[in-house]
Amino acid sequence: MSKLLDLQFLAGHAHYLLFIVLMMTGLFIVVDKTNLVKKIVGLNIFQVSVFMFYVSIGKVSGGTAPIFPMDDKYHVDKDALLGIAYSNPLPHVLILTAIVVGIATTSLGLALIVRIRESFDTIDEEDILNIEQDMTRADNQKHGNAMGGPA
Amino acid sequence: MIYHHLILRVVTKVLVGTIILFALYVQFHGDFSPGGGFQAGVIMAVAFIIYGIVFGLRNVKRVFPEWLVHKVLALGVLIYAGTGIYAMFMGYDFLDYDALSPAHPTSGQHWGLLIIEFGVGVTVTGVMVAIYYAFAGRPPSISNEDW
Amino acid sequence: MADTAQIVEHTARTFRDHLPVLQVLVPFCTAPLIVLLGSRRLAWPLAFIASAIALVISFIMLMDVREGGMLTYTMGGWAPPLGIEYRVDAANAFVLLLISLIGTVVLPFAYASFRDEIKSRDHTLMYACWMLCFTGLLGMVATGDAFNVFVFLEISSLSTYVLLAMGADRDRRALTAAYDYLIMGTIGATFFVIGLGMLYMATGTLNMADMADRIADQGMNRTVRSGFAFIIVGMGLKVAMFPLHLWLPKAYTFAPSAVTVFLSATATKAALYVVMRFTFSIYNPDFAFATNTLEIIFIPLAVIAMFSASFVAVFQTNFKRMLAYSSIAQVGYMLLGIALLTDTSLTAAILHMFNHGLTKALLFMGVGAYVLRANGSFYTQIAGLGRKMPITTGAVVIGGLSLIGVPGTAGFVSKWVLVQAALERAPENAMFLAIAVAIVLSSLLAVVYVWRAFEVLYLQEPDPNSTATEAPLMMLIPMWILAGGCIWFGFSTDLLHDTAAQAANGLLQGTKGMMVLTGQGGAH
Amino acid sequence: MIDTITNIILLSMLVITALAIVRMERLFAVVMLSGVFSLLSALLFVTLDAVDVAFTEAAVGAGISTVLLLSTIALTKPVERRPRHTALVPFIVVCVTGAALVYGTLDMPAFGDPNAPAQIHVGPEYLARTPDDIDVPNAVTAILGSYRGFDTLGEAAVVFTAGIGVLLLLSGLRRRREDEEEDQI
Repeated sequence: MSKLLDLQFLAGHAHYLLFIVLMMTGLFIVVDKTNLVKKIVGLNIFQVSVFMFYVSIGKVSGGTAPIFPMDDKYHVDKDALLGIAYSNPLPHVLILTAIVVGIATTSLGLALIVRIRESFDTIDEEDILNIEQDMTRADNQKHGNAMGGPA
Repeated sequence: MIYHHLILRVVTKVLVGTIILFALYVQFHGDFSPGGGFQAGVIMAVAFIIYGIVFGLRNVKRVFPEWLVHKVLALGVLIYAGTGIYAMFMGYDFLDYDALSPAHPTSGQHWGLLIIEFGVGVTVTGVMVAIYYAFAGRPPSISNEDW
Repeated sequence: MADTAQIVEHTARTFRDHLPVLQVLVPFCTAPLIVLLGSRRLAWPLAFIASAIALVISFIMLMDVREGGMLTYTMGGWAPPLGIEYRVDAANAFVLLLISLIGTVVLPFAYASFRDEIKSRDHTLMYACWMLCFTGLLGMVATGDAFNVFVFLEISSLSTYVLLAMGADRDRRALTAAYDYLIMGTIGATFFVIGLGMLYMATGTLNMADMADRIADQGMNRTVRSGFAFIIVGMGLKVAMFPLHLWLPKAYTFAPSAVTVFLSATATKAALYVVMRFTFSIYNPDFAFATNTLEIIFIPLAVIAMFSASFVAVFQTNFKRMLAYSSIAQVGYMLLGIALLTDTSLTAAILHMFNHGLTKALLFMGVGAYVLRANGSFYTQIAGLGRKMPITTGAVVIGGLSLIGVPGTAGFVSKWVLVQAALERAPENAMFLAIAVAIVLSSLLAVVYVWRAFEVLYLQEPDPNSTATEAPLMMLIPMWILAGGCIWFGFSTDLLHDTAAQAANGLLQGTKGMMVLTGQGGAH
Repeated sequence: MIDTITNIILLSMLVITALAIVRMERLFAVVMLSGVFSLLSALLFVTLDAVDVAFTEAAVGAGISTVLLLSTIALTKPVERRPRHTALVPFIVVCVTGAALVYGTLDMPAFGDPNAPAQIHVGPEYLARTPDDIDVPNAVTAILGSYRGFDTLGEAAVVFTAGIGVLLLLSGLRRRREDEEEDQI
């Protein structure tokens, strides 16, 4: 733990620590808030900060975006290529996939929220829990006496 | 409702064309500049969504009918997988674009990238427009005032 | 155009070489095809043919790798560290066979069950979503690339959330169950991505074999350890490991019956396979770190799961919810098999995955038949159905006996091997003897809740105005296929046991097994 | 030097936006702030040399997800109720996860370190081989489409699954004949 205190380590890892703060804010919103739409927004923040963490892995200080110079015949100009330092393109590819997965999950979550509001008439988790407890209590009354009393 | 949004209607008429043009640019310049199938698909869908918001769902459904959206949705994925299967029939590995022009492997790669980016763009456009139709089709529960 | 057109001499790939990718590709292309055609009549046949083809392919692949070989397939023709690679050895061929077998057998049942529970307007999309879930599970298990596991995990998870939510036509609580599973599943998948990011940061590669060897050289630094922890927690959510299982009872109870049948037998098994693959093939267990942590964390969790879930299952009034809780307990057995870290214990875990898959699919199919005929699965609704639906209940009895682990059924074989594994390590310290006793004791709990169901089905008077008649043939045939499977694998155990043993030592070889065999694999 | 300053500014604005989202009650403001959060992250991606990702994050994160969130709020209730439970347990869960993450960062290579494992092993091979194998200026598209093309196929399937899922949940599959009948009435 003493590593956390020396300045040189902090300078190099400040970005990661800030990304972790963002991730934890997103996770807190998801875990703490009871409004269903707010949870989806929290999930978005959690995922976007994970993407930032990923992309910061590939960053090379002094490197530029991994797009090569073009010659007039629209091919890669191989000799102009040598002098330039590039950032690592692999995390970018992974994050393009992850962003799309994020938007897919968001749209499904929101579609579920619309259906939940239409059948439960509320999008607050605590109200939904009460409604569901009443439903299970009603089930137990109706079906509980199969084996000597309800669960 | 349509008649007193005059400014919006005029601006949208101008905007929709350029948005679609920009989407096609992003689609087919994915190899040279940042961009590609996903961004192009989203931007193309945004063009339809803006038109739908301003001119109403019925008009945009006359332009891009719902059953066509659901066909386009499935077509893009099949275009992508079809390129891979074509490579398999030519004796190469799945998704090996050298198969598209065995004589010049790099031009095969160019063709491959172009086709799969197009497939992805088609699917993403279809999905985003289908999702917008699904959400816009439901009756809103709150009036415009109390946002 | 390119000046030096270097025509690379290319060895054409034969059909047999394409098998690993065809396993995932056939169901993959069926889903958009079903949506493209959009016809309700064609959806089910297409889905069934695709599952049958996938089953045949997985059987052929299993026969190829039974002797310890390994099929490799490079996507796009790029060599592993650069491109994505499929790597099929005995372990994942076995799980692929289980998933395809359950997928194919359950589809006829799904046809009859969907007609009763789902509006006919949605049937086309339901089968498309079913095929996507099937593809996601197959892709998750077959791949040899770490990030590819995440992509196909998401495909199967997203389609699972939708399939669960379609139970809302019968009970609106399916929507909240699907929503809760979506939130927990997405947090789990994001933990998996964080763990993967840390692994990528420490090793620089995404190919599992390459990653395994670089971890073996570098040894365990703190980033690799916390990456391992995040991956286990992320996949633990999908496996419904003890503290992370809260989504499972609601999800399985309110989902359409056919969906519960398919998910209960395959989804947790695929996630469990990924846990095994990461624990044994990437984090080689003979590292000091991996050994004691697995024992300290997994064993208590598994034992608690076995007892608490079985205990709660005893008091349920709904047959379907009782089976859901028993699934959590059975996952505890499999985790125990992993945590004991010996060859026989891993064989027991893999065997139990297969046997439990058959048993649980059979039991949930019985529930589906009761829901079809008695419009519910509460004990009061299915009271006395043993007399009205003798053939269905006969199959359910065989499933129940296999769930308990009565000798002569498949369930007994895997529990017996698990007890043997625990006793093998008993001389080390008394804890393992206690574990062996715990396994037997929790099986007694299983006797209680299974017997309670039998007692309701047979010894209670059916309410007079119930119109329950025998389940349709489309439901009976799959049920009796699986019931026959439970019995057959209960007696002739060598086929399954040898394959599971081969899979176990393939996994336990850890990193050395991965890179060394690359040469022998596919025809390069 | 200018890079680190812009990074620090962007990151602090991101943290402020995230904390504001935690505090906000009105959902409309929360959705707008989440759009702001996505755009700020797109800016940060540009400074981290991930131009493709910035483009996608801006188009998808700020664009489509805001539209979807707003249309969901139009179909649901706009104001959030204050949760009755205390925020202690979630806070503990978050702190434990945060501690595990910080424990993970102890052995991580420094930010932007050119000889980190990720920058030595597979990354440079992609950069070296793309001009010869695929000869496409945008290396990210080359890797996305060809080297790791199967990932992108899976990604297209994820989008396809989301599309089918929303159709199943909300509107159902439209077929040509049904549309004609619908237009007649």
